[in-house]
Amino acid sequence: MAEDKVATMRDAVAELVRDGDTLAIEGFTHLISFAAGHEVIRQRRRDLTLCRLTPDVVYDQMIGAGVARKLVFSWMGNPGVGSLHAIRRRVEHHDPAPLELEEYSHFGMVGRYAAGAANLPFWPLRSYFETDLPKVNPNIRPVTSPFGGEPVFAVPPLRPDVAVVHAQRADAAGNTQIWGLTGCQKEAAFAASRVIVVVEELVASEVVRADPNRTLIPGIKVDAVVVCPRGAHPSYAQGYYDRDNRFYLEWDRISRDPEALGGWLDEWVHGTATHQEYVDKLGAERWAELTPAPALSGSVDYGDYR
Amino acid sequence: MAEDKVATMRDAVAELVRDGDTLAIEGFTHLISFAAGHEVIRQRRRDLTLCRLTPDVVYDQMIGAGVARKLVFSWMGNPGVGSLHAIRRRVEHHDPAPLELEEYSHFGMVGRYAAGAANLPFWPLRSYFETDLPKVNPNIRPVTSPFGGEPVFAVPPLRPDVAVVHAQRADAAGNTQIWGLTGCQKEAAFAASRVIVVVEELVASEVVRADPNRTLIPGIKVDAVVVCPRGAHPSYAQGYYDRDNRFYLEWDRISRDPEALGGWLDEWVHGTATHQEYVDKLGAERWAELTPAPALSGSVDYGDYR
Amino acid sequence: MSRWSKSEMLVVAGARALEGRRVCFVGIGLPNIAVALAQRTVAPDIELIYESGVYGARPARLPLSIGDPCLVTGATAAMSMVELFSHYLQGGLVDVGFLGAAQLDRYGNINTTVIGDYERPKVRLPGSGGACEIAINAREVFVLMRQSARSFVERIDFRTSPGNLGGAALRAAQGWQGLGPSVVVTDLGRYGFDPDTGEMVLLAVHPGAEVEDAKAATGWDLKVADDLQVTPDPTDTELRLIREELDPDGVYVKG
Amino acid sequence: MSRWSKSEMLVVAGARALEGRRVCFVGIGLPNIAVALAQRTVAPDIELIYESGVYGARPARLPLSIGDPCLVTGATAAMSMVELFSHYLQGGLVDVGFLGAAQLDRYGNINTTVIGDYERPKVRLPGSGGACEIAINAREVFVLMRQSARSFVERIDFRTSPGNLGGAALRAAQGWQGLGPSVVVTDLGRYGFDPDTGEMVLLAVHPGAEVEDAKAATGWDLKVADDLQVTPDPTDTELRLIREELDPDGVYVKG
Repeated sequence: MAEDKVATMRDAVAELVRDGDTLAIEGFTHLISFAAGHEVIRQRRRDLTLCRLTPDVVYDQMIGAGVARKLVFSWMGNPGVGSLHAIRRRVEHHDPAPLELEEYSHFGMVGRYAAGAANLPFWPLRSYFETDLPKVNPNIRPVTSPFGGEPVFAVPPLRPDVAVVHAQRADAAGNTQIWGLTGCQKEAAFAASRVIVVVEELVASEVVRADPNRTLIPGIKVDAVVVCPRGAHPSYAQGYYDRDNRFYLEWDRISRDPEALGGWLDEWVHGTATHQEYVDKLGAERWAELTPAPALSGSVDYGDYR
Repeated sequence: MAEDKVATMRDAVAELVRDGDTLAIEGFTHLISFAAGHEVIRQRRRDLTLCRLTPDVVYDQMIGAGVARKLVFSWMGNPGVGSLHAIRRRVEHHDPAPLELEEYSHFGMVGRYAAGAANLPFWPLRSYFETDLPKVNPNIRPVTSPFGGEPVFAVPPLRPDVAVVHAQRADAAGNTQIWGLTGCQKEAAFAASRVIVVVEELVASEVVRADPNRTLIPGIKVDAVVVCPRGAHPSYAQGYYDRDNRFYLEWDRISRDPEALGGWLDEWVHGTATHQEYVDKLGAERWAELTPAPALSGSVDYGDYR
Repeated sequence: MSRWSKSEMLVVAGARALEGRRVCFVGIGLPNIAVALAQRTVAPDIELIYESGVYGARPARLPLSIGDPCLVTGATAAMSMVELFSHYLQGGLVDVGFLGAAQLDRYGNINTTVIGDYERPKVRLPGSGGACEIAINAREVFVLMRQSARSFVERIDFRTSPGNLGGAALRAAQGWQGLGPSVVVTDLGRYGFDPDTGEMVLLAVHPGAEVEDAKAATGWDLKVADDLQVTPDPTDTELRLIREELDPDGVYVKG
Repeated sequence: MSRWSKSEMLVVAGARALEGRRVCFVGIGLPNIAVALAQRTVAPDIELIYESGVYGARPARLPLSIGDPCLVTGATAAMSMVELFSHYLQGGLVDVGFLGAAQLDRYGNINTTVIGDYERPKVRLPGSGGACEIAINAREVFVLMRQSARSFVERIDFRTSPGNLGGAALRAAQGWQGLGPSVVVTDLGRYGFDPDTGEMVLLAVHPGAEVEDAKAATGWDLKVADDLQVTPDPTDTELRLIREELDPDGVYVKG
């Protein structure tokens, strides 16, 4: 029998995320585990190094709540809306404290996770030529091809202590499937020492095994499976619910004002014991608006070979 | 309207495969385009450099037929059976002529295609340490990490003139989907200058678009789509037909004897004008034996977002 | 149709520049609506690629971000970001990379990182995202932005994405597959680059704008083409598509 | 059950060695049937990984090759070979790599490339396949092979896959995650490696074989453990599984 790794979000974060950790909650617009971010805030973790290609609203919330001392990233903004004001206050005005930044391009961050996943000492890429990025980040270095001497750039592996991946489904052993945008979640999970998978649905092992090409992360890399439907809100889960753009717009107003931000955290994070309370608080009408009509992939035949 | 790239195998090979080309017919046990190999033999191409991780029966046939001057590979055998005798005769006895070999490990070959696909001057990997492979292949070279100086090995990009990929299905524009073992077909196709996709089924564009995560190769990389059901025999197509192990066993006997090999080529390749004739010649009973029962993947929901 | 806004003109001119292009890498913001318009007018066969991991998107609504679920449903391919950046972009399949800029210099070098000093910036901008590698690896780069003396500057504060570096010959000497910026479209006009010097040249002013407006909104001594054109007015079809289909709420083109 | 063949004993001893192991990288040939037997006996939870691109295979029949379709149907994951080799093997997830060998030396260094000279070989063998990287990156390496003075040799003709190099300390000095060969199972006995010298040591002889048989089938002066064991006989269950379920036609275990 495969190990049962199902845990509550509270227990998973309590056990696996520690003060001072390097934490990656990944997902490019899609499948961002806000629920895990909120639990990290609830448990008042401190001195985290947060990694993410696109520190968006979830990291603005976490950094606004004071969990982090450093941010490793490649694009910092509220996508389609504007700025992340809690982060900007710390960077521009050291308010309430400075925030250390380590900055790459997207491909650089992707390459860092890929090098971590592949246990390579560096990842080569054709980027950064003639830019100022290597000047401000000593982790972006030239490397020369042993075939003809052509120069490219290299980034070092990124090996988070913990990676959190939200997914449509997994089995109890942590075998995880995602469809739609898969971002760099696979690389982040393989690169990490500990992995929390958060799912819309817990499914039988047979459901995963019926379509092995759809598996993104094998259970052997996973430490905890948290069943948390709608745990990606206001981000989205392809086929389950839409991105809540209204929230992204509202966040712009909230995060401009430290007091409003504190009030929001008190009400929506500290004021809810679990993500289910947060979901209920949003209300059935909001969820109805966010639910798409079906668009099925169709089935393929793997063949039964005996 | 997307371009229609559907062509006959005869036309695709005539137009896209040229004497002296570097040709990769890829597929790890699964989806090996024997039909394309046979057409290359029929059209009597010469001086090819053949690339493949596992030169198996199809390359033994092609090399036995005299189309190649060089082989780039990582494991040479008749999988589960034994040796490739036509190739061995050329290597061990220069009979009827020497065959140039360029040899890697599997990960080295995979890395070469990956570097070609990614337009990188080299691919780093933790292999080859303390082995004799770098001594006999100057294309396996050490490279030093710019982060701490750790040594790893590197292989150069492999950019075939032509890659042939057999797939379960594609649309007329060449957007191609595969399930089951995907080997290094994606990397080989992206690395190649010209790509021939050979399919079990031509499907409407909507079928591909209903499951975008299943797409392996986009039409923009594809020059010709050849509709050739059962074109992978005696290799297999997951969900369509099984590997014909009887043939692999028979090949051992055939390829041990140059005359038997010549006779087989006369009968089954030169003696058939198209792959359909070859399929018919095998007979309905053989095909019935090779047909698996269904095992469906199930469908997932992408959601209709308007 | 009613008279158009400067932003509408910017989007229309951006869309028209895509005529004949095959694969376009779509950035966040204005490029998003410009390519949607191009797909419905001058470039019906254009394949849209997004750094989020989508190739051949056919969005049923105007995507609100480059990671919108409507980009995936019905797309040709969805893939990991490592595959998108390595096989598609670095692999050389992208004809046009569409970028925005906070600051642009005369050679098309782009800053989207900071205004002011890097360590203690006056304004912390989003950073590169995929722009740095798009600028190096896409065959051509189109820049779409609102123009002012604060955005068209003599000296950018940070080089996030290389344009023509310090002149035309320099990029060629690097041996990159990307040929560099070829088109800049602003709310005032359309620009190309001098093949000899690599410097930006005003090719066309939009209706209602004058050369002097463009010069006033440029922080260096702007070169103007001898045969300066006036951009043809937005057509009724273009305006109807923007207003009724693509941006009925005026999110993109209010300005 | 009837008396067993030497090949049956080899498979049984190979299977037993997998007890307590979690993730096993399965090579072509004999390892294939040994892991299938282990999965049904001492290691029911073992996850099988194949270089063809499968993790967590649950084959419904004995696969005839490492790329058999029965390995994919019902598996946990099917993936590209680049992912398998980089994330799973090089990434450090493989506990045991199961290899065969044409020639093996006293330090467990493996030749599967050529017999004779590389440029003009007497016998051209298959080459590395994934063996070279398995030997370097799998935590442990098990070797399964038929033993003779031609296969257990003083000096291998080509080093395809590193064992303990020239001694135990040398591999550790390389800093590889792979600890090297730990088990060699042949048709005559089971071997381990001396932790100080890195040299192979006969730990157990199979029933019916004598130490002298093993020494005669070894091209160097073979070390024998002080507490030499005799491998327990194959059980009825093991033999029934091999004969009735796994290899009814005797393809693997005829010898």
